[in-house]
Amino acid sequence: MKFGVVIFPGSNCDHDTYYVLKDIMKQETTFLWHKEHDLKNVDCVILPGGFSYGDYLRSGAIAKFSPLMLEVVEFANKGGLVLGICNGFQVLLELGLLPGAMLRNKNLKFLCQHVHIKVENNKTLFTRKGKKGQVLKIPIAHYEGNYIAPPDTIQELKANGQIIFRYCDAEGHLNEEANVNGSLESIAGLVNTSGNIMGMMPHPERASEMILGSEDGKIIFDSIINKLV
Amino acid sequence: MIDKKILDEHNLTVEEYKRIVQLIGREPNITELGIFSLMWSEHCSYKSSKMHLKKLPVRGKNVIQGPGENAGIIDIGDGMAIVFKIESHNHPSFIEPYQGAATGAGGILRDIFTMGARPIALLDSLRFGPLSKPRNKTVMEGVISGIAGYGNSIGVPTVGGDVYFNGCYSLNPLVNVFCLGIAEKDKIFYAKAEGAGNLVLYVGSKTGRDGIHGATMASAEFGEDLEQKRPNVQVGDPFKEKLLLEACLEIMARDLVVGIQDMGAAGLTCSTTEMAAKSGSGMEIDLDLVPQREEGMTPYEIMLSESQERMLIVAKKNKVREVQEIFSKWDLDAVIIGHVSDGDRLKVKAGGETVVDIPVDAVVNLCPVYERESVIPSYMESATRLDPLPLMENYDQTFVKLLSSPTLADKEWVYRQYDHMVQVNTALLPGGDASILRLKNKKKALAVALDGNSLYSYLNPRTGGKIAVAEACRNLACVGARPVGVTNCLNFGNPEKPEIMWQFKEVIEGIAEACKTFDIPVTGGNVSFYNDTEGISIFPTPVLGVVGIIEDMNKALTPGFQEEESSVILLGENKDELGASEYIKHVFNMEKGRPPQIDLNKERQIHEFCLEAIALELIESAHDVSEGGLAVCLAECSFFSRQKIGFSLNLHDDIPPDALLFGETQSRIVVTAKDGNSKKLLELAEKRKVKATEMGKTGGDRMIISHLDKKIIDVSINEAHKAWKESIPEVFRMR
Amino acid sequence: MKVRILVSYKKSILDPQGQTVKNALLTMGYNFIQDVRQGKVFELELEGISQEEARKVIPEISDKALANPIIEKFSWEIIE
Amino acid sequence: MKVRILVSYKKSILDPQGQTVKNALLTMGYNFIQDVRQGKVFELELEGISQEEARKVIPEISDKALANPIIEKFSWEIIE
Ligand SMILES: Nc1ncnc2c1ncn2[C@@H]1O[C@H](COP(=O)(O)OP(=O)(O)O)[C@@H](O)[C@H]1O
Ligand SMILES: [Mg+2]
Repeated sequence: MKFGVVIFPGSNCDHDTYYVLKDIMKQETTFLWHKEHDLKNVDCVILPGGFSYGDYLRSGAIAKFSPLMLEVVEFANKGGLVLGICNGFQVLLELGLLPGAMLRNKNLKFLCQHVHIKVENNKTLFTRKGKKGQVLKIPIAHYEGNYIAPPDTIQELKANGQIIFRYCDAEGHLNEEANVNGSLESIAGLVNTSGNIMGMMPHPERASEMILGSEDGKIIFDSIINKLV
Repeated sequence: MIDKKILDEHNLTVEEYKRIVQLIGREPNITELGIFSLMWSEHCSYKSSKMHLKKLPVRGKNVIQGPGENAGIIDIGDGMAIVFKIESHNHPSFIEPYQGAATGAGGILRDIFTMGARPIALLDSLRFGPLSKPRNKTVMEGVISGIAGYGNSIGVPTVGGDVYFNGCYSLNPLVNVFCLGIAEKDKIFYAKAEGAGNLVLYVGSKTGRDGIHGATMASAEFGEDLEQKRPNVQVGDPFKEKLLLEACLEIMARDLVVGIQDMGAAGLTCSTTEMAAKSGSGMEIDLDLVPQREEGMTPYEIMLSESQERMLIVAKKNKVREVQEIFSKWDLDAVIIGHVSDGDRLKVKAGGETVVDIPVDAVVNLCPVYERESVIPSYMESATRLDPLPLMENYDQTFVKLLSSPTLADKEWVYRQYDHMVQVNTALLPGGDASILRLKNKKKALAVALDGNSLYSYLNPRTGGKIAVAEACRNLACVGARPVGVTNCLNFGNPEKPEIMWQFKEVIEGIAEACKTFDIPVTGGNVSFYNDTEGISIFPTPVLGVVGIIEDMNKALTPGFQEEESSVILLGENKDELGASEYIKHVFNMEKGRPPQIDLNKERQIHEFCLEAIALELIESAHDVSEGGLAVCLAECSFFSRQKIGFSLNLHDDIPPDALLFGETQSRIVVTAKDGNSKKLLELAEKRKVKATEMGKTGGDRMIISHLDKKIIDVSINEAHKAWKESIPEVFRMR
Repeated sequence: MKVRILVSYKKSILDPQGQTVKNALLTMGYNFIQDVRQGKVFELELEGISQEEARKVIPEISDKALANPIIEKFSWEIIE
Repeated sequence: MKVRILVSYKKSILDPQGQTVKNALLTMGYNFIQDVRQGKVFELELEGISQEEARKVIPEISDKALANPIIEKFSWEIIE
């Protein structure tokens, strides 16, 4: 399975994601430069975390105009696998590949901490290695992760099972305190209707080795990899 | 022409001016005067501190670069080197907390990647006035979001630091930022400008009228006329710096660079003159070629501007194209502004005319050095006297109250705003004694700690200096790391006041003695004088940053209790020392007494013992006793344990209970050991002549301390934890 | 030509930043403050483009880049 | 009464956000863009205060709370 990790100016989890895919998950992995028009035949495109273009306008707002995004959109529309992590999720929202938008965290501060998220739907290419209702411990690190979408969109998301992860407490209960950034419906991760594009705020690449406190993030990478096995 | 008024504006004395005239053989023009004023400012020339800094030990077998470059470098084996340094950004952070702190982080990051190292960690040492004053809250909130704003964006984790609160920082907060980078040992770059004919490239942001006279501002006291002296504080651009970082590391990896220097305080002036002086070369630049953000800038302004996110690069002529291509890939311009020349002069042209022509050596190296007068401060005698304090029946309430003192309380509110995990190396998250950074695919790991208690230094500067080093090293020992190098940031008042100079001398001598005893080289640092506002000086505040190596990452320890029924053992000795403690400060509102004494050899023995016990896997947790004393140390061991394990201890020391619980006697570490190991540990301690006392056992959900069989503390963990955890967030809670 | 574009959250979206400013001002004693909304302002300097063209292109730029239509609205004017 | 306050960096201060937006717009082909400055806008709803009082208090609020006069400037108007 070949992964491509996109580098935007200001991406800063690009190396982390590359390292985990290559050294921990032992997958063929390559960087994709935002100015090029070449996806290098990858099977899965990852839009990594960071501050593309400083997030100066809005998170992800400028990255969506990168030349490479034309190819990414085409790839995605043809059913290619795309995973957006944190800033990558924000780019997917800006691109309209996933519905909704992000507001500042409810306490108006950047938040970096381990959180728990619950697998709401394990029948996707990104979560098939997890169990429904399973609680994963994965860190978040963002300023704008407070998910919002119009009520009818939320209805659709629910009806289609597009909500993949929700913030919860260690026991898997949803509550206001566990929903650290204030997201609607405690949403931490989404897929599109065809199930080939996922965005998530937590960083699975930061939870792929026990030395960093959790390996739960590997479930996501394992799910993706298993697709072609 | 140049008169006394102009000299005053440039913070130069008449004698210094005479020396300039003598050195260049004529009267300088205003641009040249500006250049001298910057480079001869306290901030750049270290004219008041140089004589004393010489006392610090700088040699060691693994030192690749000691003081004198942008950062210090230590060889850590396997072809790798660590590059680290700490810097202050105190004045700007008071004027504009967010941008002041942000550009502070930006500056120290540049110092590290300028040398060819990828920054892997930031730590910040912060000092604020009490949070009861709204202004102090605003400053703290701004400073923390500023560091977060810069560090998070550029993708370097802020993995630790410290925060203290004291009235002396109300008008003069301290913001010291430490950065650690990793480089290949044989790919290190210096601020050199060798080889006549090589080209000088300017990269990064355009030059504006930013912070003109920032360095001279950092060299003068703030007074009522603050308003006028207020310079343009710079606005940081972490995005631009991220591009600079990647582009610089890329050209360095490809070996296209002769020398490189960031433009921090003193901008083009500093980078051109220093690079030339270090290589015994000259340099010629043309200011018309310098990218400018504003119109009509004079040569004076361009040379003195402190615009951020800029670098000066010297490249071989035939490599310039390649350098420019790489910068352009990262959307940056690299503009040729001049060349290296034979001789020893900096020649600057503007509008076709020569506007500066001066010998670089005079600018960089020939600033007068002062041995300023020093005298023992008059406060010392009365401040170090402490009358006996009333004893209490039990200390439950006092203990909980002390845990909520902002200086001791949980700092998660702070570090949660910092991305402390990016780069996936942070093996021990902030909150513990030292931060641990694993090295990918290596058994070895790095540990870093910052320390500096200014109340100790106020009441006994020499001891304060020693303790700052000792405590940082003790923190490293607790996680299993051996110190390999030290950097330090010395924050003091106005050195022209003899009492301040005395504090400074004493602190340095204390630091020097400790570093010698522990056998660790000082590889660099920073001095920040003139931390006074309206005539009031801050407490002398040395901040020590120590980096250590953990040989086997799998053996690294954390402070939290690991399981129930383990023996809780104290390494070291309890003494009757309550002076300068957080207890008397927070509970009795006094900043008095003698700070704890320290025997450096004993201290070292304790560190060695702790390291040995860790290597032999005899202990399962370790936490050092510092501010708040033994009781607070133990509480933290419970708070840091995953299951919030309590303890029940009985102490037999023949000292009053308040000193026993809250005294800050040095050279103590609390460790835990499983049943089978505790005996072995005690035996080993006896062999090593280290005092070790089994105090009791972990377990339960209460924290119980008895003294001579009488309970003096019995508190539920939940209650104590809440006080500790909620104290700072409570202050900032949104209404 | 100089154009000013104001971008702010739609009415239906809670504006916590504005709320925080409001609370701060109330704490400072400005108790006549009923509400605060915070937004962004962009000032664009244009050259080589007519007013008419600007009238077409500014809404386009705003809609495509400066504002996120899911949560934000914008207004604009030519100021010079 | 409704008041609008615009806060932006002084002209001499670097505006990284504006610069980045400008570059993005240029890359998108809007090459008539000479400069972009980005700032903040606050809309305050006031009650129980006269226009005259507002004229005194709004600059005060702006100076003290909404802008840092060292790097920022502000302007304001009554819009309703
Ligand atoms: N307290 C100190 N201890 C040891 N070295 C110091 C200290 N303060 C400054 N130095 C050294 O003096 C040199 C000049 O420092 P500085 O002017 O701050 O460098 P820069 O401006 O490049 O950051 C540096 O090499 C620094 O490490
Ligand atoms: Mg430097």
